[in-house]
Amino acid sequence: MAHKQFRFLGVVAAAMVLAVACGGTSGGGTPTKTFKIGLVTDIGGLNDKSFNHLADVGLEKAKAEFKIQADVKESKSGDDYVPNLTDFATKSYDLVIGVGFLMQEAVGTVSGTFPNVHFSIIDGAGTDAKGVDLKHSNVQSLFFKEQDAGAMVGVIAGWLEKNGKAKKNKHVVGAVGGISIPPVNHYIAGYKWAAKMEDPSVNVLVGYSNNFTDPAKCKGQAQTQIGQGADVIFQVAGGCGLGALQAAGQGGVYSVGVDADQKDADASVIASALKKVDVATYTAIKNVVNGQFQSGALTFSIANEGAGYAIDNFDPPAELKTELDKIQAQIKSGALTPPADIP
Amino acid sequence: MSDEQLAVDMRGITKQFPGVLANNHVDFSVRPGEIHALVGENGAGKSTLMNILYGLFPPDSGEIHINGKQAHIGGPRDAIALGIGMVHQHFMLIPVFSVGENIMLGREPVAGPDFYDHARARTAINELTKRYGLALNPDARMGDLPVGLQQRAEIVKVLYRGANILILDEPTGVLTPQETKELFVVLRDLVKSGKTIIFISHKLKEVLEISDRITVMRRGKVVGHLTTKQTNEEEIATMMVGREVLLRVDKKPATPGAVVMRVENISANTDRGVPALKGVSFELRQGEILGIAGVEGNGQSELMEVLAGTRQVTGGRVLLGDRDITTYDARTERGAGVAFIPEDRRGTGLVLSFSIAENSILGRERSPTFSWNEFVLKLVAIKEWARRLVKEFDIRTPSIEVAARNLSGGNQQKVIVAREMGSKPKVLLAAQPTRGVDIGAIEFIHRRIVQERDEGTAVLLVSAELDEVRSLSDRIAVMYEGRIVSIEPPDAAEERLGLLMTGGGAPREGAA
Amino acid sequence: MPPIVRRLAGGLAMPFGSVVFAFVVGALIVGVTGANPFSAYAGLICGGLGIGCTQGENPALEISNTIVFVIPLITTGVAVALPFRAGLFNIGAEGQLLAGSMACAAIGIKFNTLPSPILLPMVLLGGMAAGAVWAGIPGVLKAVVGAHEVVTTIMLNYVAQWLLRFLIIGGPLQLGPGTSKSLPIGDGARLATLLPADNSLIVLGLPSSVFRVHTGLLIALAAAALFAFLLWRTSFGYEIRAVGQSQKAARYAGVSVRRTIILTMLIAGAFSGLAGAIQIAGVDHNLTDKYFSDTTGFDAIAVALLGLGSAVGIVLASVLFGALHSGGAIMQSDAGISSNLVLVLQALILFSIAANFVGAIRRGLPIGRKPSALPPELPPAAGLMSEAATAPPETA
Amino acid sequence: MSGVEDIFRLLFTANLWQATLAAAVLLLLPALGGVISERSGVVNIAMEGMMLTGAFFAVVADLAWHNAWLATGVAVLAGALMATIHAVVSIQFRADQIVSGIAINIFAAGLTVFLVNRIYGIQDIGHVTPSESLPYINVGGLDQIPFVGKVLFQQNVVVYMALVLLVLVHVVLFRTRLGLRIRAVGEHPQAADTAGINVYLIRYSAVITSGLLSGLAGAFLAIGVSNTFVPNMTDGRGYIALAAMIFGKWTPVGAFIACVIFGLGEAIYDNNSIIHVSPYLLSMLPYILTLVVLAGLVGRSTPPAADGLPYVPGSE
Repeated sequence: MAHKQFRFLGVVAAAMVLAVACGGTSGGGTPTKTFKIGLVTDIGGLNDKSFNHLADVGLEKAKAEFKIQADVKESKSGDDYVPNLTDFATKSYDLVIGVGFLMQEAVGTVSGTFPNVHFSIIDGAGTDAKGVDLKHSNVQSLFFKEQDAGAMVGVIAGWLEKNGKAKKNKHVVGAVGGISIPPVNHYIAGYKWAAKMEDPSVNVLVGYSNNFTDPAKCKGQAQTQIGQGADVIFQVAGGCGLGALQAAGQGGVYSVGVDADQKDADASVIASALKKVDVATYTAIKNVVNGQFQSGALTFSIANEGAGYAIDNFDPPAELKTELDKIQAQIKSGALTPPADIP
Repeated sequence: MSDEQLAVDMRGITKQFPGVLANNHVDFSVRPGEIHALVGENGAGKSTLMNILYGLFPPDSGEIHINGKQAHIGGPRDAIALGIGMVHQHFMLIPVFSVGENIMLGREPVAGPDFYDHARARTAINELTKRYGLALNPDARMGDLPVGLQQRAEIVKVLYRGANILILDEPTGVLTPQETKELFVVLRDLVKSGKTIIFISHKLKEVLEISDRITVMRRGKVVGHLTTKQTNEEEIATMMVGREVLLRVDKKPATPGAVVMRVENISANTDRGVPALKGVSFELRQGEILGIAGVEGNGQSELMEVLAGTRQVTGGRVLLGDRDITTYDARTERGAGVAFIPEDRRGTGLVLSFSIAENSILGRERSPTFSWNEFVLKLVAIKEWARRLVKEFDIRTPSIEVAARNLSGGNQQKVIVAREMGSKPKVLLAAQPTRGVDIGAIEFIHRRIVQERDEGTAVLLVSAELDEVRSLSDRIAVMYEGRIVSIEPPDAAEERLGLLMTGGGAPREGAA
Repeated sequence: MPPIVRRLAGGLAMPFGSVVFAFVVGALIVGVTGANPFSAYAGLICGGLGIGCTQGENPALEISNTIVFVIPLITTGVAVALPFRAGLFNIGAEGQLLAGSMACAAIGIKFNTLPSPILLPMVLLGGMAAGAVWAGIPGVLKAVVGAHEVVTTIMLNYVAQWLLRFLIIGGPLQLGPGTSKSLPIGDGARLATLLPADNSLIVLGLPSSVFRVHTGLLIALAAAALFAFLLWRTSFGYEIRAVGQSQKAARYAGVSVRRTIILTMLIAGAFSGLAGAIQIAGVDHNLTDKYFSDTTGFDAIAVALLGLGSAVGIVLASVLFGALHSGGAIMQSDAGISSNLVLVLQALILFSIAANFVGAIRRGLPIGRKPSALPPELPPAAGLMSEAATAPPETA
Repeated sequence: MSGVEDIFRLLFTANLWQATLAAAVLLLLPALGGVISERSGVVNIAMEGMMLTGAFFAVVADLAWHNAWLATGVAVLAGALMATIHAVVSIQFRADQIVSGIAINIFAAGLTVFLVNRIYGIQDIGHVTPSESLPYINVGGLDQIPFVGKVLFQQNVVVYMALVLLVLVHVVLFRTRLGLRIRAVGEHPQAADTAGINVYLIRYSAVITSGLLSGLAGAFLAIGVSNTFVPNMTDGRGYIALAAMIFGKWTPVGAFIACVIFGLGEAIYDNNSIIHVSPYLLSMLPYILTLVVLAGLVGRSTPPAADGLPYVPGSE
């Protein structure tokens, strides 16, 4: 599909951009100008304990390092996306960042109106109403291969099951999703794929809480999966998923965090699948400050360390470490490609 | 006058409500062990004065002495502590609670930490009811009791709180004559056992029968202190109204014409589904006033509602001329020429927040006179109509835009009367047309009813005031327990009517 | 003072006072948490009304954005105010709006090839019908068994929410796997914007396509006018008000209370449904997940109350709430104050109106030109115990 | 049809009922609050906001003082404070109680997030350590009883508290002097007033109690179940509790049964990783059930006679 093709192009573009960035980071002339950067969250808001928050973290980091004016608008409802993006655009911001794939259409519209303003969108592209990328030359998509991150934690889960190192070892692991939408399913796809690869007998339970904000809902999902024998629970539900981590801790099984390093959320968190939205945001800003804005897709994956994993409250056996390094290298090299859709 | 002798001594009580000076330097005193009647028209300030005594409102000025000591009554709790008890006109009873719970409320016997003690409650009530001869079942559900027993429960409630001074606000308004008699027996017994009773009423006969002394109020002021034995109905009435009252309505003999409305053996239920009408039949002729006498609650209200189209029949039929209008609703009834003055002026006759103009078309808003295609209102026509009614019926108001709420009771009633008569009906149903309005308005409304009759309208009148029925009617139908027990001539003796109303006496021929 | 001025002043005092109260308390909250309330409000006013902007905002754009928010508020405000007049509390405007947007999208997608003169009325009427059904259920339940409309409408709000999710996530209207929105509606189902959606046409210094004000504005204003006409100039409006003020008196006058309740709710639902349809036809052009978080129907309650249930009041209150909504984002980016402050202000306005409102009624003060916005006899909640709760007895 | 079979099998698992009870308690506490408030004659749809406020302040306090009980106390007080606003506005100022309730809910949603922003900024509000959260307690001995042990005796401490409160509220409402007075005030405030009962005091206490209970539910949600605060984390529970209260005909036991039914729906829904029931239909179920009850198809639900009516002393 066109989508996949586009993805591929994105990877190439990203590699190029990074190559350039690595080549001469500070060679961008004399940045005496104060750059104006606007960030528009989706309805999750800054305290979503997920990607909106991480985008803000990246913005703050950039603010500390560059001479920029960083302004944030939280969208209270979907009706706010267009006016919020437009406001920054009319005020000639140097970069307007939209967070989340819910904003795709809005970014598509506003970027068309303001061809001279640079836009970045996290987890999406500037699309028309049918979800087709308009490929505006002033829009940069910041994509993530969540499946890469999902695969790495999937390796951990599968390896533990295969080697009898988990808590129950019934060859059952679980994933608790928020809503069945692409960013969520990419994670789960990689997770399931890798767990099966490590332990072909593993049963991967996938449930959806239909919610991103209520931890109790995800806790219930996780408890059910634990009741079904799952002893590694992967949360892919933002703030709601924090409940799943709690369920694991309480149920005496392992859990895996998502997006950010969720080590502190619960002692049961053995690892986190990282989607470095903060790095992506920071990178996008840095590129603009350095006069290196480039349209098209910038994809963050294991290959460019924009996605990955963290080992948290857990001391992995050497064998597992070896396995992780091996798989990571294979994904990096392209020898292994975690699927984007749940197998 | 020495203070020690007085059970209640209220001095210079003034209470101002928005727009009304309800009590204007009122002095009111009651001797211990007497039954003291407080009389006056509605709105004279009786209830306000008693509510102040019971602590429901603070007075703006004035002082209260109870048993010779100055008292500050900040709320009912204080009043109860001072031995004052009040039986309200609208009972303060909770239908879903038991009799016992209702009586105990506020002074509940407690076992353990805070448990309501049913056993002790029962004992206490039984003791009280025995002492005062007021039989009551403490375990019955209050809502299931007849009104008379509910009132009894109210009295027991007050006695249970140790009241020595009992205030009874219009206690007989809801009672049958039999129940009233029983109440009076109870009151006399209470006085014998040392209680003091304040009896609020505007029924002068009862006041003369039961009280020892009388205080008369008019427009927020006390206008007279009387000793019952030394006065009579006329004197009190004149004091109440401030002028001499025409007790008779001036009217020519009726000239009845053709039968307009024929009611054939109708039956209907109350809201609760209990039979209220058990086969009522009569005929109503052009140019006559048929009065319906009866103790309230014997089916009169339901009869009027059936005829007005707001209550369904369970049997029988109603004919207007040749048309069967049994199943007509209120709107079609009106369209057919049946006008209705409902008994509850504020509740059903008017929309209080509507202006006079708006109220003047209530029920006729879809008539061609007031709207195009039954939909778009003819505002100009409505205003003209309202102005005409205001003039013709002498409604005292600064403008037709004034909300009905802001009119006096009499003027409110006139708005209804004007609206209903103004449509030139064939049949006029008048339920309690003068209840609670001032004497001036009563006279006016009586005159207009007679005038309607003289213009050929058939009038059906229901009133709880036997005097009103007797003075207006050309024929009197007496209702008892959902039946018309007799149709009497207008000059039938009051005693005979009273007997018929309470289920005694033999019907005259022609009654159903 | 001439009476008309006095009445006008009396009518404005309460809503104006409520807004002032909210802003004062809001300023305290902002101040206590260590931020500058003045810069917060400056941002709010700039973003809402385009006045006093300091960061290069285009006033016309801010006004335009506010108007886009105002449009559905007016229509849903009417949908709340009309039942208020009948003594009914429609908390379900949100659910009815969702029903309208779902129907509009469904029709606009299904018949996307039809030309505008046919399709546009179809989607708008379809939305109205769906909203009417959604409000009709509580209407019928209230009229027939006395079920309290506050509770039933709240329940139906949730049912609509879940139905929406069903439709666009995995359901029949889903755009494609993994999306949470529908296909776009046909071009013929769209409401035109007042200015052409043209990126190259520069109006007031900006491409004209940023001015998103659409013809739905005219429909909304027409709805407000229709509401006023219906209420004050027709026998049906008279009956609605009679039922709202005194069900008994209305019944004695021959007004069918049941019929009036049901019809009132149907009409109110149609207004809400229209608001949903207008949003789809005029702004979004497809059904998206943004409706999961829509609060227009709840804001409408505040709008109806603040507007004292009158058409002009509703329009003015809608402008205020639209401006608050629109201004919140500017406040956040200009002054760094969380736009959640707007919710706090809205709540404070509500407290203040509610408290003053009934207080004023109880004290018997006339409010505004007409007797009162809410039935002064009983607050709407009193329906919990009113005669209607036990199903009004009615003659055939 | 295997979905139906699966659900049937599920009904015999202790896990399901354990989850049901936990979910039910999150609804039961606000529902009990609602029962008390409305029995005293004050309509309360503000449980959602009180609960959310409680949740927020529980986390703030626990993060500050590292003591779950102290934090619970703060949450309960925060809920009560919101309830006090509702009480003042609707009792003292005789505001429309529904409008006031809506305002509380909006106020809580806005204020909590506003404060998170102001207090924690970019750090965001953190996580509560499980050892400093409200503990899950297995009741020694009893928790080993097959089935019942798991369902009833392996729960969070708040679940036990809630069950005790359920009994307490029932006994207080229907067996004590205080309960008689609360009900009297809700049925006929004039009668209560003339009997010397302080109507305002009772109503204030009842509304504030509903805030205490909702605040406790918020604490349970935040520092018992979730160990953090997420904006709008109550997710409509206050409204479902309202439905449960009506479903239960304004009685504590009835409300509890309704909460269990709703909790069961939630628990069954939680199994969507193993059985494939339509999540949307299941989520609609509590609301549709409540509509059915309100439609009188499952017996009438009649509120206290004076529910929602402000009391004006001396009025009739």
